Amino acid sequence: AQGQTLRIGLESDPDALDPDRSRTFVGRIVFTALCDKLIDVTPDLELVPQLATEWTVSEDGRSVDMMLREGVVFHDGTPFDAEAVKANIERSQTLDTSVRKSEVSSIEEVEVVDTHHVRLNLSAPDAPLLAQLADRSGMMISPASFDSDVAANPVCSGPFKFVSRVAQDRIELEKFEDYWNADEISLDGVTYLPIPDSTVRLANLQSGDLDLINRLAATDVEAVESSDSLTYERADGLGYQGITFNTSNGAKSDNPFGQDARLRQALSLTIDRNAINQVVFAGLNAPASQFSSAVSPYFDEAYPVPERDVEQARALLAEAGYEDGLSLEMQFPNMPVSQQVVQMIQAMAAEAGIQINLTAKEFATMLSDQAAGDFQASQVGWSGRIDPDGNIYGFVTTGGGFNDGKYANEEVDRILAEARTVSDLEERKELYHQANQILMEDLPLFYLYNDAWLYGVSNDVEGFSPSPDGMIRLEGVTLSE
Amino acid sequence: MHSEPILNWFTRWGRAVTRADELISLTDLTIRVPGYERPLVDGVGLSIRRGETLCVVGESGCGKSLTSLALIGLLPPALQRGVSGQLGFDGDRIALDDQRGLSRLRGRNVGMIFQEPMSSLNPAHRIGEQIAEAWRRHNPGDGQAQAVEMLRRVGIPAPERRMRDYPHQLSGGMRQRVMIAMALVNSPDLLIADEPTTALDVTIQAQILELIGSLQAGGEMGVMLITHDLGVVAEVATNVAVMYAGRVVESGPVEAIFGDPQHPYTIGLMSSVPALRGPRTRLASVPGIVPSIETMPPGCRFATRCPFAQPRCADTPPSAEIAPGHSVACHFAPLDERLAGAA
Amino acid sequence: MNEAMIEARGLSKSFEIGGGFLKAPRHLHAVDAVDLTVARGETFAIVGESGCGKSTLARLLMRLHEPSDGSVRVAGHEIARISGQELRALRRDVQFIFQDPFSSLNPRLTVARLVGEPLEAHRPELDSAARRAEVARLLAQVGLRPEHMDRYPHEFSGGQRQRIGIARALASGPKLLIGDEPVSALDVSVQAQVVNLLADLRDELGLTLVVIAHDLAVIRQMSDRVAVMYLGRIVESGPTDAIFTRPRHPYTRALLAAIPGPEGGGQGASLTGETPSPMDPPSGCHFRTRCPHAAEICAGSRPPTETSDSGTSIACFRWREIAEGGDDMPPPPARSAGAERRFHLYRQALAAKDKTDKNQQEGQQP
Amino acid sequence: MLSYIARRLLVSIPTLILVSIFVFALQQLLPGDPVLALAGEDRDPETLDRLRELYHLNDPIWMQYLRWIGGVLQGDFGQSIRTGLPVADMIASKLPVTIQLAVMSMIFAALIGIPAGIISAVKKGTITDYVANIVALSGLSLPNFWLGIMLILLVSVRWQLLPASGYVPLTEDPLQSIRTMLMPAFVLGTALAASLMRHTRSSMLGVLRQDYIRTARAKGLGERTVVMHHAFRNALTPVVTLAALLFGELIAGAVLTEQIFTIPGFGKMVVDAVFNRDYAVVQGVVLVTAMGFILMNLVADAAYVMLNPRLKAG
Amino acid sequence: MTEAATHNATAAAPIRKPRSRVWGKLLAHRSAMFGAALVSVFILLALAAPILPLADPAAADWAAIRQPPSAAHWFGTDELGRDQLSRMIWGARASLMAGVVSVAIAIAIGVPLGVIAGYFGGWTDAIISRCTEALLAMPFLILAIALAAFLGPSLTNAMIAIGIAATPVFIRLTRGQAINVTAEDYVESAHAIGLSTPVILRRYIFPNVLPPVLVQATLTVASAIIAEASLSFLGLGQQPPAPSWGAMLNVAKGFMAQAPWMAVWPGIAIFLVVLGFNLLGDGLRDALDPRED
Ligand SMILES: Nc1ncnc2c1ncn2[C@@H]1O[C@H](COP(=O)(O)OP(=O)(O)OP(=O)(O)O)[C@@H](O)[C@H]1O
Ligand SMILES: Nc1ncnc2c1ncn2[C@@H]1O[C@H](COP(=O)(O)OP(=O)(O)OP(=O)(O)O)[C@@H](O)[C@H]1O
Ligand SMILES: [Mg+2]
Ligand SMILES: [Mg+2]
Ligand code: NI
Repeated sequence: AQGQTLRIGLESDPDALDPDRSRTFVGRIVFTALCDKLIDVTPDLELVPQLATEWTVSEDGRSVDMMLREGVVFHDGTPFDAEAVKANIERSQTLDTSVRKSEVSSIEEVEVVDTHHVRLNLSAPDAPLLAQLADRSGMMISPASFDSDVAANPVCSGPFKFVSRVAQDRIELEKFEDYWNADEISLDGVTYLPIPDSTVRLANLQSGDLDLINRLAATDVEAVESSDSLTYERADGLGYQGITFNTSNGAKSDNPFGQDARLRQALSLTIDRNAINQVVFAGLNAPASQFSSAVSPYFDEAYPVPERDVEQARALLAEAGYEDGLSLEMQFPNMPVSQQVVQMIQAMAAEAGIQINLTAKEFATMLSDQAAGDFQASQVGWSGRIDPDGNIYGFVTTGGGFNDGKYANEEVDRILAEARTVSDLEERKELYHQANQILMEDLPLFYLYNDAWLYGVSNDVEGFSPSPDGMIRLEGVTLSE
Repeated sequence: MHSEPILNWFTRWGRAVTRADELISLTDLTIRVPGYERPLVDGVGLSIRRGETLCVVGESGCGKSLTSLALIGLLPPALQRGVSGQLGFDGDRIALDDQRGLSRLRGRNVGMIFQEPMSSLNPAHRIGEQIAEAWRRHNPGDGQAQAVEMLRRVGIPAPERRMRDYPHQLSGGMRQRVMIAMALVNSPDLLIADEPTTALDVTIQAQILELIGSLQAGGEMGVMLITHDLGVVAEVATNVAVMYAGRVVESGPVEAIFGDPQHPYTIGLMSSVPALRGPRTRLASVPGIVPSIETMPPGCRFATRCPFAQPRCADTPPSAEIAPGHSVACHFAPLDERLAGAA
Repeated sequence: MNEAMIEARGLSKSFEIGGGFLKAPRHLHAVDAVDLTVARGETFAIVGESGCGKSTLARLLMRLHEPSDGSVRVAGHEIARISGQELRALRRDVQFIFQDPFSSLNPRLTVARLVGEPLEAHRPELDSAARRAEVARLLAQVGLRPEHMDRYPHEFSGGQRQRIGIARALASGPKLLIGDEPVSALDVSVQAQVVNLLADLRDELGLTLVVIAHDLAVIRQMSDRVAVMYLGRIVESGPTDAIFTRPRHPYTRALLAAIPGPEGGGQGASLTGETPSPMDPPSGCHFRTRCPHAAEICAGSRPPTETSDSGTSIACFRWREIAEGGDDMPPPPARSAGAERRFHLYRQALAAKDKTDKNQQEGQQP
Repeated sequence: MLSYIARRLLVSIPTLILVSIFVFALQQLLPGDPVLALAGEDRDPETLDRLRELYHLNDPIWMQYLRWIGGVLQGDFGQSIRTGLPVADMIASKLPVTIQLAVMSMIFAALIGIPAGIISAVKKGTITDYVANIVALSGLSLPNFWLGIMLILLVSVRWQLLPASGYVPLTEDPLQSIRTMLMPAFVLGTALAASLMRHTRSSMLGVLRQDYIRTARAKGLGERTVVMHHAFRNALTPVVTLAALLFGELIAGAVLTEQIFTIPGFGKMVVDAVFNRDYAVVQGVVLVTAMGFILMNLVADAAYVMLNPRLKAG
Repeated sequence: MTEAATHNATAAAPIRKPRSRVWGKLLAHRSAMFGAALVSVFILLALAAPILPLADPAAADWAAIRQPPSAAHWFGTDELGRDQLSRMIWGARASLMAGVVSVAIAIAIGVPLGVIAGYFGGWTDAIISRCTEALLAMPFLILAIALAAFLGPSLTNAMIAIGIAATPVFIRLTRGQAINVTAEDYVESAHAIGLSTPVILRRYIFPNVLPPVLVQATLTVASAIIAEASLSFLGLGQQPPAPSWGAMLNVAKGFMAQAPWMAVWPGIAIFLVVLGFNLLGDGLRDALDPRED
């Protein structure tokens, strides 16, 4: 099959196409084709070389040596070398509008050892750093383009180069002929089209206007399966949906659920996670019990998905002094899927005597209300990161960016901080399991399910395989007439 | 019959023409409104001869306009469905519910001028075009020349230039002249003028009436002039038809109507008009108001207001010809003899 | 006491037309330096073509418009700058009858309400029962029945509505009644009813009447004195009989001449041309563009008002010359004997019927 | 005429200033922190603070307003916080899309609404009239988004006749461009068609009652000439005026239609921006829309004057 | 008194009242009656919802989600297995309420402002008119979305938002009407007899500006119902588990292919009610228009 342009339907329009400024998940999908990173991730969540061919972390964890791939050029022809890496990391650290600063804050200095060898000198051991370098912090843009408006015309070194973007309509990329791994790429180009409505997205796939759609609705899988010209692809994801409680953020935390972990436990026990998965997601997601997805090496086997147990929930309520039941305010984003999920939870909790009052909130409002502590419980989600740190640290440590309930537990803070400095897998696992144990007891937030990544794919597309990180990798993907 | 000064008056206006050929005759025009027992216009008959002017007078709402509209088939649709009667035109007979037959007369044989000069011209078209269009409809050629000529005849200065004016650029009197030009561009046999001067000032009214008179003078055109101004009637009429509540109650030559009024309504109407000269006396009005269509008495429609009314007025009075051409629909006509005792 | 009821001096009103943002408005002098005196108890008429400023003048007299210039004294009080209590007092003493009986009554109020409103405003001491009684009295005064009180205006004929309007105007007990074409919208026969009613009321209540009309016959029937207006100015004024028998101003003459019918001037259209736009009237004498007697002098300045021997005031440079050449109006045509006899019969029958009706009515009422 | 337009433009300045104030008030009204909304999954507190500082979000609102309006006066509408692109560029790139949609909808609306209005006025009180009325009102009564999705499912998915969504610039491929716009324009147009039909009808009814129509008939003109030449000409004036004003409604209607058909126009941009609290974009779009609305009012008035000889001369 | 007077008084014309004439015209207006019938049916259903033998609109049955219409569920079930018929009828309450309440809000704010602007003119008018124009210049739905987002998603807030967004139209309409009415002779006559401004506003201006407002109101009810549906479609309207047609559509749009009945019923219901109000409004307009006969 000759190379052609692949049309991909995304669920929303990416924000700034500048790795240092990008904040959206869909943005990362586009970057996957546009910008190579120092490190890549396999479907098994192992870190593998991309622009860096090998790396070693020093014994004390305070420096990382990286050997760089030779013969790589940016889309504008600028060669990729150690200076470029240095420039990029410094840009991430210093650019006014950079949102990467905290991710690379541990790097004290980028030392150019020779043209294809850099050494990152760290202020302290930073285990998640490599994972960050496998994401936007590790994306390299041509230093020659720094002075221009990067978002308007990003110049990277990925398999495809930027052609044009019409906000809210399309992002067009074309094959980069001088790509170091050009053999793997057979498409001539790729176009991303943001189409928020999943029905319309699917309709476009069905009508042949798209070749591949991201975020196929679980309930639409049946339609795709029954079609002769379409298939669907699925990968277990790292992201989750859960319910977080306000334990000590302002006056609203002063409610039974905020103050008594037993009540949170009880609520969790009333929920039939499988039923939710079946009813709302046609059984395609994975019920969740903890911050690590089952596909992650850090998954804690000790905490399987809890079975629904209304009796026990009632017992816990009684123990906490609420045998006659009590009520809880819960906010959720005003999207149909969330709405279905919380309505099911509402019905299930009612059976145990917990009356949930639902408040839908428009997403932006919900975020700020949450940050301001204006909630008792909130239905929240997270798209998932490959490193466990990214999935838990900010959520439960004191002062963490996502810790809207202001849960504070010194022990947890200590363990998670320590886990950041340990590079050995088993050792880290142990630490995260320790933290998990405390969290499962305190339950400042509990988990409902892990999103599966669902894709609708035209039969013309071959070679596409989804990954748990939700990125659409185009190596080996072909498109026939 | 009457004193000299009035006669002088009546002969002032090209009345010498006495051609006897009847131009139109309307017989038994009846207009019914769905849902009402009594017709709105009841058995109206009129006739106009070439060169003559028939004035139709009566209170507001007595059916003058409806009569004229029925004549050319332009009643509102709701009323058009309830129309019956015959129109004799130049020898042809046309049923009044035959819209087609009537529409053939419009513009060519019958020209019409309406009361409101302000709203009767299309504001979006130039006046020259509006006149020319009337010509074009019935004749070959573009009608521009004819339009200019007509404007000149109705006394509009610089007609070539005025052709390009829009109606709003003209004063009321000028517009009424344009209306007349438009109605007469095809030299119709009959001109119907429905209160053509009510909206105008006296001085302008005089100009317009004079114009109509002069356009008619010496020609063969018949004019039907609707008005409720008895002064105007006296000034221009050859014949008069007095209408009350949808019926013609009295008709005849103008001399007869003014000199020898017979119907109590005609008398009441005339005595309601204040005099311009002579001693000022209290006005003798027509008491009461016109009954509405629902409460219309079955017999003489004027009975509810008539000071002479007697029980027999419950029957429809016959229209008696008490002098040649002078008909009155009253049980007591001729009035003097019948009521002499009562007085 | 024969003091003046109304005294207007140099009364003017100009409207701003069409102006707006960044565009100077044009001025329309609807009433232009009018002098006017109306004696107590008399009926004063204003006549003129449409748009000559009659209504504006009438409105100025009761402060429905603010004058641009000049002064008005009503019963000796300057009304230019009054407000509040005094304005209310003025509104009590001076009342207005509107031209159109159909549009001048709020369609949503009952007759009792409509006639009761001025009582509410000007005689707040009346309680509602007393007010109703008063309304009944007023209705009777204008020849309506008290039973009509709870009906709405649309349930009445034009003449009856005009009566409601008159009752309303009488409610506050005015001394001066201004009628802006009170009968123009009415049919001849109804017009006669209202003309008679106004005459009766004037006699019974001793009112001063200012009546505006464009029908000269009506004016003659009703008024003691007349003012003739042309483009915002009074061109001739004086005792009614004097004006009608011996008009002096060319415009008055033309007006009378233009009246159609045997009684009219009998000269048909003696004027040519149309009324100039009040927005830019001719210089000097406004009438000169249509005047058959216009001379050079007429374009120069506004003609002064001069008094004739018959007691009329004329604003014309050439009135003396014209009057010399002109005659009095022709004598009235006689009616035929037959017509005269019938009219007599009719009047008699009417009077007889009226009497029986009245007896019946009184018999019914306890 | 020119001075009239100039005057009208001057008069619209206070309106525009008010609009700009209202839009800004909106920013104050709307809950939710733009930076937080945009932070998405990178919510480092320090970064947030820095961004707030960067976008002057900590300044008093009047200072933000003055800064913004100062920029607007120089043609600088600021930068989208979300995409980092200049708002002026974003607006410039969406304008042709929305205009194309609006024009095509208007054409649909006029093609359906005006003839239907004329027919139902002429046939007033007949079955034709009732049917025309009900059909026209159907367009108004069906929610746009519902009709839109139904059409996509039928026309694009079932019959595969037209593209389900998206946009192709007219300059790139005119045919395809029109094809993609056909359904959304139809959906939007049907709603407007009802308005146009109703107004055409009542305007025609009003005109048909006029004295000059009776005059035209009295001249002996045929019914066709009377209706088209005399009545419609005059009835058109208010309809044209209305049509111009409907463009305003169109933009509002476009909000959902663009959302459904994923057309990158104003409507979609502004809704997304509201939800993302991308104020610079909201402000820019609403201001430009308001200008468009005012311009359309002006066009409507001008059309009114042009079609009205009475006013044209004066 | 005069002869004329007494006779006249006896013969008061038995003209029918305009109000009854309006009623008569309305009753004779076929499409208006059709519209009224549509609206009444839905209003009755909405009112009768509690006493009708309906399933609990919130009772989910997870074993029977998205079932097509059947004997058990005439209109099928929704994404959580709730009875669609029951939700439709209960949802009518929210949708009709949204229409009526938001219009009531718009009238309550718009009419007094419009009357004031139209009657007093000058600066008052200039200020009110400029603001109205500015609000009108902002797209209705955008305004409603922003307001709804500001107030937070709920039916009440959606009604408030729609009401406020619809207000400028009423201000404008009332203002124009008030200017006309102020120029009426009977208002001048009220001045002439010396009535005070509040009395004139209350008795003269206000009642006479109402008829066109009434017509506009019915038409706006129609748009408001659509607007509520649109806001619900964007998730800013009625909140779960309570049903409203718009909210039902919002969910249903995700299942247009698998469970089209979920979208069809509320779509048709909205269509019928809105059509009903539109027809009614048009009929009212015709009936109130004295020129139409
Ligand atoms: N379409 C209609 N339906 C019912 N009645 C009507 C209709 N048109 C007119 N009428 C009635 O018919 C009667 C006669 O009306 P017409 O217009 O002929 O009166 P007119 O004598 O010309 O009065 P005017 O002097 O006021 O013009 C009036 O009472 C009027 O109310
Ligand atoms: N409120 C106003 N604003 C602007 N011009 C006005 C106003 N009122 C009257 N005019 C103008 O002033 C002039 C005199 O008007 P007015 O109403 O006093 O005339 P009139 O003699 O009463 O006429 P008619 O016999 O038609 O009632 C007219 O040209 C009129 O157009
Ligand atoms: Mg008539
Ligand atoms: Mg007047
Ligand atoms: Ni008497």
